[in-house]
Amino acid sequence: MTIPLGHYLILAGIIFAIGLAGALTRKNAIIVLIAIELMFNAAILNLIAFWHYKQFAALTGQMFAIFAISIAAAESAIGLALVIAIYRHYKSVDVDDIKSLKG
Amino acid sequence: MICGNHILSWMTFVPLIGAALIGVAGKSSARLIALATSLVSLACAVAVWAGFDPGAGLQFEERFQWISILNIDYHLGVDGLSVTMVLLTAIITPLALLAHWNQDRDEKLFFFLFLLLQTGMFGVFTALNFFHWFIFWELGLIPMFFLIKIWGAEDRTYASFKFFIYTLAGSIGMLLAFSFLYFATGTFDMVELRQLATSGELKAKVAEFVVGLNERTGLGLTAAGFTTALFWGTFLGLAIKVPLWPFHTWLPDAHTQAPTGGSMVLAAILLKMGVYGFLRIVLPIFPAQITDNIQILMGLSVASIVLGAFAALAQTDFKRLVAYSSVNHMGYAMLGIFATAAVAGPEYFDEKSAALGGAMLQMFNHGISSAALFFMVGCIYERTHTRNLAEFGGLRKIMPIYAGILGVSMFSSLGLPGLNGFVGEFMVFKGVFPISLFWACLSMIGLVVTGVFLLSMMQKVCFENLNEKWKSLPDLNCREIFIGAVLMFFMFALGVYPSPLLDASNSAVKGLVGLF
Amino acid sequence: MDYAFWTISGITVLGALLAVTLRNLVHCVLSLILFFLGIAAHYFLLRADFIGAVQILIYIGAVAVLILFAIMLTRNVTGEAGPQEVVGVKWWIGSLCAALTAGLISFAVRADSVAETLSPGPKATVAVADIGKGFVGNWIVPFEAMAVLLTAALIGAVVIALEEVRNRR
Amino acid sequence: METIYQLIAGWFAGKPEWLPLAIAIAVPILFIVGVYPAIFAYTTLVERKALGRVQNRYGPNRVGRWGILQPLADGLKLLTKEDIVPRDADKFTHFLAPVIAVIPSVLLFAIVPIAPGLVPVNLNIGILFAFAISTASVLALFMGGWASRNKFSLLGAMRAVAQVVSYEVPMVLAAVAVVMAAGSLSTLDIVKAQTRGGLEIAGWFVFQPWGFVGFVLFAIGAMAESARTPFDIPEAESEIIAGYHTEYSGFKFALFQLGEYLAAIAMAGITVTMFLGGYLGPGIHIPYIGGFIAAFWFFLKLGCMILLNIWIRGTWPRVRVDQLMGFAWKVLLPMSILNIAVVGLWHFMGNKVLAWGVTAAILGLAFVILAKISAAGNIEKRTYRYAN
Amino acid sequence: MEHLDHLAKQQWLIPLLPLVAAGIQSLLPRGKRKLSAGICLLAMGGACALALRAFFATLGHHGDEPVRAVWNFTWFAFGNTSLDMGFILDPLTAGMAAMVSFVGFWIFVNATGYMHDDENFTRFFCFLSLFAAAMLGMVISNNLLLMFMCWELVGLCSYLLIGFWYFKPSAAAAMKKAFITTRVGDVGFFIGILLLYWKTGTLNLYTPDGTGALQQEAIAKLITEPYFWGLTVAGFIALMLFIGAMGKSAQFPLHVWLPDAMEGPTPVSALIHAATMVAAGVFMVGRMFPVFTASSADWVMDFVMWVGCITAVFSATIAVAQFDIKRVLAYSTCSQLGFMVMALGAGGLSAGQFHLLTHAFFKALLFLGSGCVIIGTHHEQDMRKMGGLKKYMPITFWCYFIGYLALSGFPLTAGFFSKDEVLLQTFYKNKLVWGLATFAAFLTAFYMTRQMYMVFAGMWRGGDHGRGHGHDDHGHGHHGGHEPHEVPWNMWLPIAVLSVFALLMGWLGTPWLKGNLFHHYVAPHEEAPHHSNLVLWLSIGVGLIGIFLGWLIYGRNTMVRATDADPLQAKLGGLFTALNRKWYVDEIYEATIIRLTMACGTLFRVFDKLVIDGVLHAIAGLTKALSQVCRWIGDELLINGGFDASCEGVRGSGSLLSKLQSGKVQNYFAFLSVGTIILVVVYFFKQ
Repeated sequence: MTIPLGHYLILAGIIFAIGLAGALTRKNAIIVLIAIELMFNAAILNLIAFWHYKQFAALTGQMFAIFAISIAAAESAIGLALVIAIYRHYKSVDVDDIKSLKG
Repeated sequence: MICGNHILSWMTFVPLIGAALIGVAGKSSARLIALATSLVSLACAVAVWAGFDPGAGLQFEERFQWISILNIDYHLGVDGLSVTMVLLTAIITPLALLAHWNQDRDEKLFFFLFLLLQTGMFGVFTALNFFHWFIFWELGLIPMFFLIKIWGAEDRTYASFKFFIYTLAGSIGMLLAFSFLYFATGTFDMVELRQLATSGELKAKVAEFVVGLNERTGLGLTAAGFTTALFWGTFLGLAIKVPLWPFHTWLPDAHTQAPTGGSMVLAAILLKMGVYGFLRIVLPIFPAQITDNIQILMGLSVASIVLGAFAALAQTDFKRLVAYSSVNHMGYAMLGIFATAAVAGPEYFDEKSAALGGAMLQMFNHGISSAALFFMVGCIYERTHTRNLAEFGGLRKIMPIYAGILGVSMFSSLGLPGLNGFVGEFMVFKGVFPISLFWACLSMIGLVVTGVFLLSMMQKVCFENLNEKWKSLPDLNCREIFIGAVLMFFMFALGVYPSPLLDASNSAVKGLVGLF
Repeated sequence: MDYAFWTISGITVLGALLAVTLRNLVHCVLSLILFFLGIAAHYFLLRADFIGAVQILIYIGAVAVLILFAIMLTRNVTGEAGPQEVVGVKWWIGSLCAALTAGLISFAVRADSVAETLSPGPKATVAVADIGKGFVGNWIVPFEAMAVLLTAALIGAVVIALEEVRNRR
Repeated sequence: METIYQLIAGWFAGKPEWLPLAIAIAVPILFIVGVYPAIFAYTTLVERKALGRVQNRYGPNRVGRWGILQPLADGLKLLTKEDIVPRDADKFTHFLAPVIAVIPSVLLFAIVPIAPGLVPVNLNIGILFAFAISTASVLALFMGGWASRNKFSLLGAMRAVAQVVSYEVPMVLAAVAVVMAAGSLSTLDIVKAQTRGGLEIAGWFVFQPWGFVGFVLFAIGAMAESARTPFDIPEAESEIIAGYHTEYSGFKFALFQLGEYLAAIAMAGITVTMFLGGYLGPGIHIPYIGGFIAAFWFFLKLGCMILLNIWIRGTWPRVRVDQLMGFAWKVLLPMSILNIAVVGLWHFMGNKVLAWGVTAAILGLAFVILAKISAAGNIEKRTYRYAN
Repeated sequence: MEHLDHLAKQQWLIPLLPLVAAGIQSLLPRGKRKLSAGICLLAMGGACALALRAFFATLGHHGDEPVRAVWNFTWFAFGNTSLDMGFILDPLTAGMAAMVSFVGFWIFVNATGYMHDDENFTRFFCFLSLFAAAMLGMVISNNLLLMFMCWELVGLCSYLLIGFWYFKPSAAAAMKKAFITTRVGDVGFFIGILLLYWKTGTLNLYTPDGTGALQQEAIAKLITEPYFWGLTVAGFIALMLFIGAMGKSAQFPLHVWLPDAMEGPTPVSALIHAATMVAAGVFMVGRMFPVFTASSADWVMDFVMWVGCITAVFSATIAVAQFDIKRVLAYSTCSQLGFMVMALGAGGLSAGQFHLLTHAFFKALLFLGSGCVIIGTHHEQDMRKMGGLKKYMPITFWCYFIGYLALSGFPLTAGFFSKDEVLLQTFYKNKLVWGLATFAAFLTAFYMTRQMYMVFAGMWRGGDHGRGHGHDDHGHGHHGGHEPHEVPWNMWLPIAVLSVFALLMGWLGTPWLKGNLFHHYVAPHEEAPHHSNLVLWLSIGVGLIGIFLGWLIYGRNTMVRATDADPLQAKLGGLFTALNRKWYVDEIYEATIIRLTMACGTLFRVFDKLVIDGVLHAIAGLTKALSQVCRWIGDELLINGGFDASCEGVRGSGSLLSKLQSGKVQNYFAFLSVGTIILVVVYFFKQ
């Protein structure tokens, strides 16, 4: 039990960075979504870690995590539905192809 | 009661909620929502009617500060003057909606506007503060403009703009007059203004204001002249709405071009807003000015009656004819109202009450019978797409129910005893006759000519030879019969037993008569 | 427990890395599942059993499956015929951003003495029943809001995904 | 685990601290790994015999008396068969899939109590854990189907995933009812909650209206989850050969079978635990042998559930894909949601006799209505185009 | 009297029965003819029974105080007062109600035959019942307003029934004409009511406490105040009321609608336009007699008398030259109404009312008889195409003959006695009027003889008439050329019954039995005129001369062909044409009043269009023009110019910036990330 809180935070940071990199670089929309899930999970991991280290008796951390997970689930459902809809429309899941909003 | 003390607010704003619902609902449910909403309003109005105590003054009052810096309250209430109008509005609107049950073009917008209109109408009849009274007054204008503009007949653009701009121009005079009154007295509240006017403080305050105005502007105004100007400003706004001759020419155009339900509401309720304004505002606040100009005013009323009837006689357009009949009928109501102010003193108290009560009754009656007539015109227009009287004829053979309802409505409008129109006219004449024999006898010409043009209309539409073109026209369907039946019920009921309406308005009428 | 932490962290980071770098989409998802498992394991380690179970139930049982379905529905059945990945400007910018983020977070955490030294509190877990009571107690409003959100998401997802099917009919 | 630890902790006084712990951990693992696969093995035999009876034939009777050694022979055969991997297959995943298929199934047994206090791991999130784990089993099916590079396999895999995900929902909701009634997620607590007035039978949840409905829902869900007939759409041989394990042979195939059967048995165990009173039965409180009697009851009930499964498999036709999904979403789901509400009603009604009647009436009515609705328009008169 | 009070309270039941019947009829489907007729006859019979009960209750009171019972109630309240209504039972009412319901009942019976083939049978009976209800309501009302309301409703029914065959343009025009013409009179009536209301404060005619409008107190008030045209208020009110009566009872200037009203079905003509409704005016004058006679200084009564006299002579002359069987009777009705009015004007309430009663019976008889003739000859109305019907329709002929005798004033028939009474009344009032009236009586006998000969004598001329003259008005398909036939029993029975009354009713008012019974009944306080042999013999004489002259011209050599000219035409020449065209009254009206009205209409319509709208459009145009000027100078030049330039600048910079918007989500995300990183870095290094 010598792992300090900082380790978890850095772990979450690394995962977040990996997710960010994926989201910024990959062209496949589904991968982008996966990357976003990574970032979500990193954030939730932080929540649990803080709960574990700071607010042990209180429920807040867990509650927050549960809500975050629910939101993430909803987000991914909508996101994937969008991807499918976009695919039907553009016949592509390449995020670079989807640029109708170009100014 | 669920609505508690806010039943008037509920009644007024439920249509607004309904309008919002229509905004988010689907096309097919728009009409259901609209009908349901107006029925809710009707239920509120019936509750108000049922709970209305004829002996008491203002009831169901709601009052709280709204814009405190301007001393403007949100003030609602009904008394004998408005309760019948509220009931009329609540009855006519669902029927007008039903008349458009099969509306198939932009129905969402249509019903939305209709409900907005209903809110405006209710608002005018319940508001006791000029500020939001005026808002509602204009709110009644805008939806109607669009109703005419979008769903009107062939000349709708002209008619709608004429209607809108004319009425708006009138309103401006009224607004100006009230702004000055506000500057002089510091209140927009009609009840307070009435009290001020009764106690004579208004006169003093206006005089004070005029002195101040003269100092600031260097004009040489007199208090009396200034008040008279205010009176004419208000008069203009209301007279255009009524409409009094010669401000009436928007009416035939607007009525003719409006869609059926629009015409129904326009004739049945919007015109009443003007008359109601006279009762609510002009009589209590400007009694002296009316009395000063009484011959002009009565002359205009009689001109409305006689000239309106004559003009109707020369019409070839079915709807226009009915529209002119509205000018004619509103003339009776105005005659009754002005008769109240024609002589001072308590001598003719009963006659004045008869005239004013008759005017109130006439307003309600005209609401019922003109709605029925316009609805009848709408029914036939929907089937034939023409309003030219010359093209009809003999419709009674193929459409007996239509002819029956048209006949009853026509006779109601004509003032046949036993139907509602008669009692109101009789009472107006009963009151006016002793007060002003000259104008009463002159307006009798109108009685005859009214008969002539209505009967000619009936003859041209329902009798004589059937135009072969219309051989296979269907008779009214159940929905239309229902609308007609409801209106006919009121015609018969009020013709035989007008007591409820008269009793409801009697104390308010006596109060108004007592001002002179 | 140190070993457990390091092992699980390694698996987690590996899973995450593979998930965003592999060419084959299905492999990506499988790596993602690995990552999810790692996170769940972290939760168990942090004595948040319920969250761990929920993590598995939702992420592996639902989200991963959903992604798989999405992959299948976008016709890249094999997961290989996706867009061609290029190492271009975008790649560089993205990587740089990610590296900077990681660096900044590390820097921040390192600089913060509390985070670096704080040790876990007393060894106890939160009973599931308490969470349940929390849902219908203090957190009732967010809970209901969440319910609405999920319902909306469900309907929304169905509508978005079904739109063209309906049009076709 | 804790029970064993407490039991044996005294014996090892003075010995290293980790030893009793290690033993306490090892015993359940060994039990699970040893006993349940044996049950699996003989389940296959019983199944084949029973199916034979159903189909009016003998079933295996050559290897040993009554074919008693048949499972052993099967195992040997499979072990010695050639392991074929398709050329285009994703080899790693292809290999991984059967392994992963077994793991969740085995993990499921961790929360199934077989006697008072005797559960491999007494998790306070027990049931939730079971569902979390069982969801993971779909991954194996998907991996296997996808890695094979065979369109039938993939179809089977997708069917499996869709089916499992769909049936998971009513199943979880049916379990929620039980959890609500018991007030705990822990399996031990759930079993304990099923005693009433000192009687070990009367309190079984299955004897209450909502419990019965929940039982039926859960049993159906479990059956679909483990892809058994009549829900064996993912491996419907007449449509898609053998579904996701078309391209598997030898021991990998055996592992798939093992995983599937273990999952079915574990689900049966959970069903027993949640609805049929688990190990509860007359005589479990007798000193010394009470625990064994309890285990006996548990395994008896387990056997009955397995036999029920087999019976259904032998006698029911396979459902169509659209019927399958429609059934899950349109019948099971509303019923299970209603069931949850009914449990609440049950909980808050004081008079349980009255509550029994009322809840039974509500559920019965709902069932009738749902049956009417789902029957309406769905059933067409069948035309025998060629037979006439 | 208590019994009378009790009955007065039940008076409303009399009109209620037909009203209920009308209500039921209006909802009956078209096919239910038998049910419909049954209900109506039942209701009418019931009403008749009630009316007779009331009638008999009023008999036999010979005390000094008038036989009168009233029952009043409040209709509605306004101001501090209320409007009351009431019903009355007195001899006038009772006699009239009994007559209306009795004659009405038999006309109903006849109508079942006459309307037998009409598709709107139920509708017809609905209107007819409504009419009966309204008429009875008018009769029993103790309130001028209620009377006016029923009066108008009676008019409405007349309107509806005249236009019963609304698809005929002539019927449609006639219905409108009837309504509007009577409405002109009604305005006078209305003014009279208002004036009475104003001056007396009540519209109830009689009240138990003596405050009624016709009672001493009110009348005394009315005669003290002088009013217009040398009249007292009472006189003026009477004048106005009489104008109403003129409209309803078709007196001279307003008589034009009655002949046209013959467009309606014949039972309608009999019931409404001969027996009852047209008598309403006479009845009303009788009812309001106290007001008419209130002030002896007024010339109203003379006016009434002269109007009646002129109408009597004027219409009689027209009747001489008509060919339509119903029109002859219609003008005859006008003429007889003139007699009644004349009698009233001469101060003979009982004479007028008596003539009203007898006339109702024999004119109803004649109209129903003409209806029988029309049916018997298959809807033929032109007398020139009849002839010889005595042979074909004996029952009808004999009944008609009795009616003819009564109308011609043949001695000892009903008409003889009543007409004699009228002549006697005028004889003492004004000799000139008496002379004219006698002349009218002569004409009556003459034109009726003419009609009898044309219709019943000679030979059947229906077979050879030219198609061009066909009067196929009823749209029933033409049966011309068929032999005429006798009518069914339900048509001849009523005329048979009525003929009995036409023959014998006069004995009620004969001066020869112990005083004039009717006079004592209706107006016990009125002084009966002395009997005058001169009047009596002259009256008999002119009647016989008229008949003789008729025989001379028409009886000696009857018409042979339908196209033959009228023998009288040759003798009178242009005068005959003028008579035939009704003295061109309609044409004069057409040229003056109607044209004036329409011109007014057009004028005001055009006034609206041109002047009022013109002013409006001018204002609108001016505003528009002003706005155009503002637009050109202010907006277009200055504001728009400057604004456009700045807009261009904004647009240019915008297009530059829009390059940043690539539409790719990852770019945005990258911006976001970079921005965040920069912010965080800045945050760190700021600390």
